[in-house]
Amino acid sequence: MIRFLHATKTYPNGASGLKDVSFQIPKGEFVFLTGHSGAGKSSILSLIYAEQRPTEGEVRVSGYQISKLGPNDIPRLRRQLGVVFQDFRLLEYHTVEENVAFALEVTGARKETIPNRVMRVLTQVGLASKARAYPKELSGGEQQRVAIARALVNDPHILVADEPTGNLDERATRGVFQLLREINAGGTVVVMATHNMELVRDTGYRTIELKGGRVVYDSGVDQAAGAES
Amino acid sequence: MIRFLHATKTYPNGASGLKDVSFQIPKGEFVFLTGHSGAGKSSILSLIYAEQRPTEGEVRVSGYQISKLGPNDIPRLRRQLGVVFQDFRLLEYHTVEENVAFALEVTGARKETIPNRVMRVLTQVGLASKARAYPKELSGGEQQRVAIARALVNDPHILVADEPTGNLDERATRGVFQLLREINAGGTVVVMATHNMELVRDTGYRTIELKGGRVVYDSGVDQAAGAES
Amino acid sequence: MKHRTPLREALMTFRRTPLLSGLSVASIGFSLFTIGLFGLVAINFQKALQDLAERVEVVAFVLRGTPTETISTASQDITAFPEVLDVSYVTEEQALGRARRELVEFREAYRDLAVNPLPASFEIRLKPEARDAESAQRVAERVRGFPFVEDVRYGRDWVERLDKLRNMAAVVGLVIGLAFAAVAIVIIGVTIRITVLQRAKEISIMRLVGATNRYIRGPFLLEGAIKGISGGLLAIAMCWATFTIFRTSTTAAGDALVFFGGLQMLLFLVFGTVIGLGGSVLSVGRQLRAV
Amino acid sequence: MKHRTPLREALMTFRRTPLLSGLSVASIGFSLFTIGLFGLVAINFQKALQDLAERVEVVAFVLRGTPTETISTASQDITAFPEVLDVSYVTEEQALGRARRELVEFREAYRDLAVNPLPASFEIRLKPEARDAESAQRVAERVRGFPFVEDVRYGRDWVERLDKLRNMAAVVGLVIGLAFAAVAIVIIGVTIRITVLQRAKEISIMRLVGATNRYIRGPFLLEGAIKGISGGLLAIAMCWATFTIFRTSTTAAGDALVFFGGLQMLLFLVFGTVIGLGGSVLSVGRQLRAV
Ligand SMILES: Nc1ncnc2c1ncn2[C@@H]1O[C@H](COP(=O)(O)OP(=O)(O)OP(=O)(O)O)[C@@H](O)[C@H]1O
Ligand SMILES: Nc1ncnc2c1ncn2[C@@H]1O[C@H](COP(=O)(O)OP(=O)(O)OP(=O)(O)O)[C@@H](O)[C@H]1O
Ligand SMILES: [Mg+2]
Ligand SMILES: [Mg+2]
Repeated sequence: MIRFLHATKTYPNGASGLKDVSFQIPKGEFVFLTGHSGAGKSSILSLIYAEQRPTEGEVRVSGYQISKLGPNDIPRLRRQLGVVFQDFRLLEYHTVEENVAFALEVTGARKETIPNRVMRVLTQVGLASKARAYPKELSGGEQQRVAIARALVNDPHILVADEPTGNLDERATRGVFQLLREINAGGTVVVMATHNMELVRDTGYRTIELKGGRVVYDSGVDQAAGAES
Repeated sequence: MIRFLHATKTYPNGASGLKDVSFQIPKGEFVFLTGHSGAGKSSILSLIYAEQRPTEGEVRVSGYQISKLGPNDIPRLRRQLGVVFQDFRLLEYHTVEENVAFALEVTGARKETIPNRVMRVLTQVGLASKARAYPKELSGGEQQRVAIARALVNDPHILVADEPTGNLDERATRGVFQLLREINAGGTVVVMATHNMELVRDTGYRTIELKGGRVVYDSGVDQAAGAES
Repeated sequence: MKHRTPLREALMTFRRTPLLSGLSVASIGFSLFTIGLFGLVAINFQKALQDLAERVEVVAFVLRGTPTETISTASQDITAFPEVLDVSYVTEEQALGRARRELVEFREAYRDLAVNPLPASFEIRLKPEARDAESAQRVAERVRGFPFVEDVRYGRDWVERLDKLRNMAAVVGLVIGLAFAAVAIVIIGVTIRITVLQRAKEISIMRLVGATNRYIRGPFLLEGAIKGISGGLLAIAMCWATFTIFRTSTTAAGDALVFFGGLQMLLFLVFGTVIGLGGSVLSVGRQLRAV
Repeated sequence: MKHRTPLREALMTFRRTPLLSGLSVASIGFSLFTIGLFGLVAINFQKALQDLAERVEVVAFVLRGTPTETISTASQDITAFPEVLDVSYVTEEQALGRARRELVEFREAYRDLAVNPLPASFEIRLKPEARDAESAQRVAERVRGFPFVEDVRYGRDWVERLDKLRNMAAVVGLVIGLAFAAVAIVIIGVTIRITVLQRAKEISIMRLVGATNRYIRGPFLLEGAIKGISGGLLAIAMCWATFTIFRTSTTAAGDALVFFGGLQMLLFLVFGTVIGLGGSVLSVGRQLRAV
């Protein structure tokens, strides 16, 4: 589903985001991205949802080559993805339910089904009572859960979650993680960047660790092979 | 230094932030605010730095009564505080060093001393190399550390930190926490909202737990007395 | 939850950001008001010129003693000229009476005359489209051909000056009109661009969630069109107010002033709408490419 | 790291948000351009009226046979009138020569005259400030008092019409000028308000970090003033360009056209600056109260 091949990302201001990163994530996998602050986790995710393009190397996501996406390919790719952004990125002039519904509408879902699906997913993240509120009327953790609900609502093929529990308490963290496991059980690839090492250690899912923009550990492959491929 | 007396906060849209909250924080104390997402932690903090005013009851901070602040009192109060906002609130058109320096300039610090103090605090949070970058060129954790640096730079009497380690890895979390302890050791009151229960358990500082906008536990006082006062 | 349609979404914008929307409409409205003011001045000036042109007249003095039948036949002949609107015959007595009434200075002189020195004349008014120096001269030449016509006058100087004034007014009107229109278009474009910049973040989020450009553009275009048409209405209202105030404050010439006709106002609205729409297409397009 | 001063901060804004700043300046510039265009039309129209007014002249016809000494004394007397600019004496022969030259239609008639029917005359030009119906009449009355003066003419109708035209032009100019100025002020205000709204978040963050209102306001005011003055310069440049294009394209009347003087241009810049500054004061003030 996802394949990085010697991918390098250097930002316009000269800062280095990623250096020669290679890995492969097959269908159905659940992968943690870990590493210190500034290691490159968000950079990897932004290449997957094509906000950034690699400066060198190749990134392939569900058949699309990111560096060669045409203007019409971008929406097509993104509709197969669900993304939880580290900074949430909610539409500030739209209510919670409109924010979630929007992600569903752009996929061309049948209008009649939308309100039900939106309420179901809001209930799953515990925000049914806040459906009519605007993002700035929510607490930090509530905003984060809206972002999670939006990413889940269209049953994506790939779910990309950037630090999705950073503003959540332990109970809410467990709840959200349970949701991710369920959607993964349904066949969705989940890539989750996190600092919550407890979660990483407890679950035993594949972990890719970054340091200074390089992959320094990948529990999914023999380390030597990972460096070579 | 800080005193809440039957403080209630109901937001304009009818949502209830706090209900009849009373507690007192003397000089020099370090206090954790805990509670589920949406419990009211940020609401308490925003009353302290006077972004919000209580709808009922009284809030006193370093001699000022929040509900009766005049237009000139607000900047005066805020210059005694350092605030780490949950959503960072960095000036997006200013560099990292300008963001930090700004908080120092408004206090009327001597111009010659500013660059040194700014670089010192940026070094403390590990961001000296990013001094010339703009906020949107930083990773999530780096932005959070800029927010922390800005709160620390003017040696505040009261430091208010809302989930200051939500986007940080374990090592960075320990580093930031160490900084907060040091500034507390110098006599500054620190009020920190957090979901990191490990930190709360390990350190044994006073903890105020909120639930649905009410104080349900306060390790600093006899619980019955807390409810009464 | 209501379904999202471009129209509902566009209307919601006005409720979500009332101040910004109101300011944009005001800005568009005032820009169009500028054009409207200029337009009012222009059409009133044009009308004044037309009023002047109505006085373009060819006068043919008739030899003393021309028989009445000749006169009436000639009158019919002249009326049949393609340039001529109508012809009236002024007898010698009528001419004298008029001179006594109108030329106060000569009243004394004419009072005691034994013989009427004034000739009879045809006064020939021209059709609106023929009120220029060339046509007047053509008519004058033909009339001069009648054997009983002693002399023909049509104030050549005056007609020629009117011609020049008309050409001049047309050029000035066109140049200044275009300049004002350009100014309005630029200001409106700037306004719409600023409001789109204001929402750059929203647009980029929509793109990140998988919306196609067409899908994002829809509500913006409608919003632009609505702003344009509202601005147009505002401008017409302001023009009307200015016009009314001006007319009542200048009692003398005020009554002669004219306002836009229905078609002109419609054109105005269409212009506003097209600019609102066009501005949105351009500035949203830029934003979509940028993200 | 450089120290933060209001000026540096204001200038940085232009580098940080070049598009938005550029658009604001453009919007201010084009609004002022509107006023400028109107101003150009107004001053040129005024000049045309002045040129016309120069022809206001009182002519006193002198009785045949008045002695030369009387003429020259009278000439000096008349020149001493407060309204009079200068006086020239036209002899009978000069009058006839002029008639032959200028009145082509009468050439035939005057060719074979034995006696010159034309009288000699004083041609009296008035001072610029006295070129109105009232002064002309006053001069005419006084001159009529000389025993050797046969008749006085000053084209009463014509002067009165000029007077009316002047008053009319002044009223129209004032009303329309004020309307245009109002439009420009509103558009500029809107523009500045929009750019402040754009930065509402920055302003609120500054407040939260403990900045006083005065401290926040400084750079915004300077920025507004800089935008205003830049807009003014832009407007003057555009006026000049339009003026030049217009003058070269209308060869006939073009040479007579005038542009603004230095003082007028300075006034224009001051106007732009004041509006830029005023707009910032108002809109930043609102924002500061809102947070
Ligand atoms: N838009 C950008 N422009 C310039 N540099 C950037 C940009 N985004 C990220 N960087 C830099 O690239 C490096 C990696 O950033 P990235 O956001 O991938 O880190 P991260 O692993 O997500 O960190 P965190 O845990 O703090 O979110 C950092 O040093 C950061 O400063
Ligand atoms: N500006 C606002 N307008 C309306 N309701 C608000 C506003 N801010 C907060 N609330 C509501 O008040 C309650 C308390 O919010 P608060 O931000 O204090 O929670 P919190 O404890 O900080 O949560 P978190 O850990 O998620 O940040 C929540 O239910 C929230 O929806
Ligand atoms: Mg990140
Ligand atoms: Mg909070």
